Amino acid sequence: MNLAQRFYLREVLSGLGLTAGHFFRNMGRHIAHSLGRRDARGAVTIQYPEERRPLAPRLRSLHRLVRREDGSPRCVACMMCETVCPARCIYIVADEHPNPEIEKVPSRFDIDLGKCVFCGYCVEACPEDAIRMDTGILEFSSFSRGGMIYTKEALLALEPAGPDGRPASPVPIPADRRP
Amino acid sequence: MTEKILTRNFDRADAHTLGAYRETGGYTGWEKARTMEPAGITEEVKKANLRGLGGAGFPTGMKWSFVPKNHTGPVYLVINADEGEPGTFKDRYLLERDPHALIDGMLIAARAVRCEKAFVYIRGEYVEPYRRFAAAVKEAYEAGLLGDGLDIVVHRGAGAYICGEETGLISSLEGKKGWPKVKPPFPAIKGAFGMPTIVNNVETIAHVPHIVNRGAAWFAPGIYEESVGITLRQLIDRAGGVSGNGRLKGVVPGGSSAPILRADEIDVTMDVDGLRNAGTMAGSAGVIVMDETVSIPEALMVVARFYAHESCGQCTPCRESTGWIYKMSERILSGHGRKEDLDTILDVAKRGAGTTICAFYDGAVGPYISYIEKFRDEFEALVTDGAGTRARATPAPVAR
Amino acid sequence: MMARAAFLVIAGIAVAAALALVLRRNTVHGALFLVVNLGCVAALYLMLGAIFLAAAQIIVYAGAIMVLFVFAIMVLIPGKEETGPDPRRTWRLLAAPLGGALLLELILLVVGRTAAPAPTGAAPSDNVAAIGRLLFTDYLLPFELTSVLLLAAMVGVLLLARSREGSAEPQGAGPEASVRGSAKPQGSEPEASLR
Amino acid sequence: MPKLTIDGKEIEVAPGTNLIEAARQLGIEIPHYCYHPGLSIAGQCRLCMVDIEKAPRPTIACNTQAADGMVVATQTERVKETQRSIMEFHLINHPLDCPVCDQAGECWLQIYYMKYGLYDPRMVDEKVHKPKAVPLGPHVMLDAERCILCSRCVRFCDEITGTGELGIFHRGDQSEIGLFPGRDLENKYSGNVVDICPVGALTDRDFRFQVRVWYLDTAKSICPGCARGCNIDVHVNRRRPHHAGGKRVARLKPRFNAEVNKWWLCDEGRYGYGFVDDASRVTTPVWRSEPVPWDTAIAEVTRALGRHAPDAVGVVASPKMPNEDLMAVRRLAEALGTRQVGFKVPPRTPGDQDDLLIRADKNPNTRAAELIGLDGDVAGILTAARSGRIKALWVFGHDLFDSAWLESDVTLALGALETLIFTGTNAGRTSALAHLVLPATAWVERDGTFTNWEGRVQRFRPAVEPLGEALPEWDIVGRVLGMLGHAASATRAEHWFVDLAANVEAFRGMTYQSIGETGRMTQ
Amino acid sequence: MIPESWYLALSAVLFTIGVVGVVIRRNPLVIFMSIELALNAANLALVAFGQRTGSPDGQALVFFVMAVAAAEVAVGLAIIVAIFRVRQRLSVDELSMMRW
Amino acid sequence: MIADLGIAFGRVVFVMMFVLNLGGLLTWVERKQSAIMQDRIGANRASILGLRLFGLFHPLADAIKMLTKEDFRPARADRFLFGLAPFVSVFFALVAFASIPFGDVLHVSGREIPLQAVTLNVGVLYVFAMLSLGVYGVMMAGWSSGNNFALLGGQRAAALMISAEIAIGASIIGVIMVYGSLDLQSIARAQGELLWGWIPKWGILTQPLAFVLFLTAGIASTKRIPFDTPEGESEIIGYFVEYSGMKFGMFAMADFLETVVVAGMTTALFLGGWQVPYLVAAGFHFPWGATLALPPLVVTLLQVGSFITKVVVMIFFLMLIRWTLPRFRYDQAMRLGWLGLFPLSIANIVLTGLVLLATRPA
Repeated sequence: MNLAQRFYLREVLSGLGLTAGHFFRNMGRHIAHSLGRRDARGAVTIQYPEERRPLAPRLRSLHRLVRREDGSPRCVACMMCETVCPARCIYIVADEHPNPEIEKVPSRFDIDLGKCVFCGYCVEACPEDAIRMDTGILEFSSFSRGGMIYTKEALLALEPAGPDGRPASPVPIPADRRP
Repeated sequence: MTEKILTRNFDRADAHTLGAYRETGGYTGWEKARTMEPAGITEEVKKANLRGLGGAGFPTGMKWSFVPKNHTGPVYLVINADEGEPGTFKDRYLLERDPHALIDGMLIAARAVRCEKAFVYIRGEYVEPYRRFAAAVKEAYEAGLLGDGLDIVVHRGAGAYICGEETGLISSLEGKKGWPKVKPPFPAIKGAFGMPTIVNNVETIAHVPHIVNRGAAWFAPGIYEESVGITLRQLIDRAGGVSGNGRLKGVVPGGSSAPILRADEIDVTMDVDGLRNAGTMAGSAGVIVMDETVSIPEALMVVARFYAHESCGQCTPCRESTGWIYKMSERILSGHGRKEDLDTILDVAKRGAGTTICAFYDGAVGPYISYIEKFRDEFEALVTDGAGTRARATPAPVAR
Repeated sequence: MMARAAFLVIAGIAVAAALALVLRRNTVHGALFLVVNLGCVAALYLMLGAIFLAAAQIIVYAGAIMVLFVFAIMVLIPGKEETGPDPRRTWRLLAAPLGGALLLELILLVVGRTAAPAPTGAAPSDNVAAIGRLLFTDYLLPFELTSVLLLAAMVGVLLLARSREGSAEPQGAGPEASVRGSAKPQGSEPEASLR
Repeated sequence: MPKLTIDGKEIEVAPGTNLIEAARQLGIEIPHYCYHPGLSIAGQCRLCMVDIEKAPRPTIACNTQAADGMVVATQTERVKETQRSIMEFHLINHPLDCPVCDQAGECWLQIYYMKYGLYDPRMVDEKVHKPKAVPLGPHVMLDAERCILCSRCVRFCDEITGTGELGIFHRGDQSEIGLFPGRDLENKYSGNVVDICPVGALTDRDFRFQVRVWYLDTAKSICPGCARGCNIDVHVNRRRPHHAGGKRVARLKPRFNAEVNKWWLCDEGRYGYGFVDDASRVTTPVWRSEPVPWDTAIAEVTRALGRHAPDAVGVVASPKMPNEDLMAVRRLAEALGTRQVGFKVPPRTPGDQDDLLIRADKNPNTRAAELIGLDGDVAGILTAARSGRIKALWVFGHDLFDSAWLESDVTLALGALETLIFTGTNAGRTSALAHLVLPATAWVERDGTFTNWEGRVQRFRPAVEPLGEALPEWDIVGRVLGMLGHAASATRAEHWFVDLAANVEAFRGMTYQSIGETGRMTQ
Repeated sequence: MIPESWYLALSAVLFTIGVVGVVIRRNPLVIFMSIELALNAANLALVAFGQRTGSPDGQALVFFVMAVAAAEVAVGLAIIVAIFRVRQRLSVDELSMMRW
Repeated sequence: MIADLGIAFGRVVFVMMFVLNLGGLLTWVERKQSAIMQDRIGANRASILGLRLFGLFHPLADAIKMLTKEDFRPARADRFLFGLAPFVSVFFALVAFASIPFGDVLHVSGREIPLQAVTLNVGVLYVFAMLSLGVYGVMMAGWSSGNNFALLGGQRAAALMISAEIAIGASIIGVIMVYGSLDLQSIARAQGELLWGWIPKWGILTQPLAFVLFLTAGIASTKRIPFDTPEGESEIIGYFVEYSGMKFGMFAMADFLETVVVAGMTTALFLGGWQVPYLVAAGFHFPWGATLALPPLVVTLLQVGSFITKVVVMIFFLMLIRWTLPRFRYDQAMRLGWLGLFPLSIANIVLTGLVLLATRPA
């Protein structure tokens, strides 16, 4: 580098020019927007809770347990998901089913979302297509660890997201936040 | 025209009685055998090269000689009258028309193997043969032929094809499930009730008195009811030609297990070698003739159903592939076949062959393969045409 | 009156800060008290009309010298204060009467001269220009000597602060050099990246 | 001694050895389902095909006896192709429900499919349907669809127990295992059919759905159920504590020992581990109904034992205690100087016995207690206690009420004591009366040795961590000995065994190493 | 107007404190700072005297004092740091040797 | 007397309010400007009664948050200095603005009111002195936290500020030489002169090199990006790691105030201070001869407006730099200060002296 280059002044100025250009262009759009030009948008930001981006169909959101026609879980408590889960956040307890054609059922199926890493392995591993991560629900939080544990009943009550990716069932309220 | 040996009395209405049998030279063989050493009898039968006529064609004399010489316990003679092969009725005629010929042969055979108790295992469906034979045994007891040195127990089967297999028959005789036994040990060493046991076909034993009577030299190959030099076509013609529409489609020359012959292949002699050269076998020599109205896929399905039903279920290859092939053949017939099914049947059939305890499956393989290989166009028409002759309302169920 | 009151307040703070410097064990606190003291002296300079000196006092003393001190103290692990037994405690205690005597002597000296002539006039209003003119005329030689002294000091400090094993390591000059001297010498990567 | 070659390696085997066993001795695996060394040969699965030189086609190895000069190949293309075909036949009607099958993970269909199958499935037709989830007896559940009709279970019931409850019914691909009419699979060894079932057709009703087998850890152990000392594997679940209701010991499986139990284990032993995770377990030292730290408890024991004349102190050891602990008790008795030591408590009902495994003596270590010299008169001790001649009594393991003695006698005897110390795994009526209750580890929580009825010393190993603060008895006794002023150097059970081997003639020369996996006979 | 004697008195007090500090403290840094304190007191006196005479000479002198003090501090601190690096302790009583 | 005091008080209050409010507003400006530069929207959620006002309430919300947060003090901290440090920082940043003039003299009812918080004939030195004392706040904070990382951060900050101030001082000297005064007011006035009759004699034109050097060093002394190695908020850990609540806020505040001071100093020294081109006391006096008479009050308002505008533009520029350039490594910053800015400043002085000598009217 020659001496002039080592001063960086030109590069610094061109950098400043770039950012300043962005600033003034966006500022102009903001002003135009506030003056009534609705199509002028100075920012690419989404106003999250009010505006939502469409979710990708493959997005992994809150789990749900798929139901049979009679409403019972499709899950046969084979423990594949529990075994494959790298976070060990799935807790299944198996029980005998009165119908000998159905080998077993989960008497308990808890997911500790406080531990879950949303890898989707459970969905991959499930031989019965009994667990899916397609609810579109992304907001679940709790004030306690216990509140992050979702039970079989809660997971069974969830519906898949609509075609636009919006949740079709209400966001489950953790136990410790119920009135 | 050759001399009739076994069927010589069939025309007499009272052929099944002791009197009639004696009249035609009955029990002279036995009389002669009583004077012979047991080993001598065996030697004679060996020399005569009497082959088992149940289908496998094992030399009878050799079988007898397998009985351990130093054995001290009882030795059993079991007569296999469980004639289950579809299309075969030869033993039935013997039992019905000439039961004393069997008893005569049994007496000689028992002497040869030093047996004091013999069993006759009669197919459960053979009601009249059983009655006739049981009556003959009673006559023989009354005449003093039996009871003195040999007892005969007549046992009725319960309708299982596999009990025609000698070890399956022994199992059944022992009161067990009619499952063939693993060999070794062979029955001649350790058979029924753990004792040396000789199992022979009815027809085989019925030959024995004649061999003893006339000597081994007389019983040379070629002395049969009909000359074995006759071709299959001549045989069919003599039997009155092809029934139905009269146009021949195929012939199964030796019971259902024998591979089928197409109409253009029937100019073969009916001897063992001739049939073997034609790719089939003499088997029990019951000939099944099919005219052109017969659908070979349907025939295969019927045969497959028979084998699937009759497999004892002991060996895995037989148990599973007979059922599988039946399902496939039925599916093909119903118009839901897939192109690869034909090759799958051929492959499955070939793979299972020779891996089982008994020869049942090997027998089943013959029709499986030959039907498809020789009439493949018929099968392919069903497969490619989709809905064939008997369209099924619901699609074939597939694997869960 | 207000001026006297202001003087008394400032002088009180100055003395208190000076005492705190000497008596407090915590060196960092001491240094900061010295800064307070210096600030007070600068305020007194202001009252005396020496505006330039006041600014210089703050910039040089408080802003540079004392920063250096504080820097050094902080780098030298402030936990290591004067601890442990003091074998010369009695000797040191002698300082109190001695100091008292010195103070007495000085006060006497000052009081003895109170009869001196009154101030001849107010301080020059723009004393910055006056001092500047003085420095570059009458005191030009000392001024230049001072700069030589400073240069010598700078060279000396660089020599002292340079790490022993590092032979020709280029180091930044100035106060930070004495601090960084305790740290590992700068590698040559930054230079390389600048080229 | 026939000498044969298998896969190029020569071996000499005993006459009558079949090819599977001969190959096994060479470390060559020949896959099989129906063959079991403890049962007769059925030759049904047809999987154990090998190529024998000069034979026209592959032959089953299980029914072929090794003959001199035989040349056997297990890896020829023909054999592999045949094995692949047989695997396909085995699986065409087998339900693909591995995820819900309890056998998954230890299923020979899975294992052999991966090793010898790996074909492209061609079966598209409906599989054969058979009864599912049929209880065969108190311990065994049948899923006939999964059955591959190897007939091992049938042969077991025919040949080993001689009870013959099971048979194979129907024929062809409709064949299925079943009970003979009016029978239940309730012989004393019914659990073994689950072990020998190579697939998931017969499952253990006790273990079903409790834990997936891949969560289990295994430790070699000895069944404490009777004096036979059957070799077992203890399967414990330490990775998924929420499974099986928190039970740590998931099941016991027999471990082959030709000299003791062969491949088998009786149901009483197999299902007798329930006390390990029972709610009645004692988990912390209790002194006068208050949980106390071990140091306090040991100090109290020492004080209670030390303040009486030697013969005013009684010790009732237990034949359920391992050798090491019995040796420690002997040392304790010597240290106390008491002669009031015994271990035999007559059971309320005499135990049953048969010719196969089950022994009438339901204690695993009676023989050792006799050899170590603890065989005193327990009834006499109780009498002495009742009359006040014994002030302090230390009872190990026994619930004295669960005996042939009159309950009133026991109550009076124990009630007359100044101090009753109970050491054991589970609480009972004796521990309820005890002033000090010291929790002992169950046998699966520690290591040690048992001496079976014929004098075979066998080693068992820890499978799980001790529950709560429980300690092995040797440690408890050792601590007390330490407090009494004796050098307490034992920090492992093995140290006590060294003491035992050095000082008890019958055990002379034994070490844990020399005991090995199959045990060693006492002299 | 404040009598300059006040300044001188303050200067005297500060100077005394500085001197006492030099004597009683062991930490070379504190001693150093005490010296600065004394220098400052002297400066104050100089300015006060300069005020009295009305000439800026006193201030010029103070300026030089400051410069010298800066140089002194820089060198002195460097020496102290160098010593500390070797000794890991700071006490003038232990610095009786000429080399380290 | 009372009136004088009142006027003096008013001047001080005006400057303080100006600087403080601007500093507070800067937290909003920083967020909003960066957001707009980066195609974002920026803080806009805080609302009062649904009124959001482009996020203008966020500084308020911040203040409330910081005041109500736990004021945590580490166990090993030096209690006194830990509490004092943020105040020292804010104080010196705040008082530095005192001598910067924001207008010419205002004549009100016969009085001459200098539009400057404090009239000081060494104004430049004063600002310089105050900035150099700001180091103490940083060092005290770093040392008193009882945390080695904080101490190291403090050391970094002090070293950086010192090296920056050396460069600041040296670069200002050129300006002082050109305008011949240490008084910021007279420097500002002198910049109203016209070069060759039509070019305003602003510092940026007479001392372009000094302008660049001063601006660079000024940014460095505020410890903001690209010279934020002392703080390195998210990754390096600075001298105020241990601070929370309002004390933390005061350090941030000091940074913003210093930004305002640097902008003010740049304006006063290089951008003509309160000067409006061609505006003299009587009104506009354009070089081509046209004039526009204006009442004195309007002139003063124009001057004050000009000053404020220039400061705001400078702040915008400083923010622009802050959101554009990447951070210097610590050694790079030091190297820049000592081997770049300082020698160049000296060169600038020499050059200026030579030019002045050459152009001195004989």
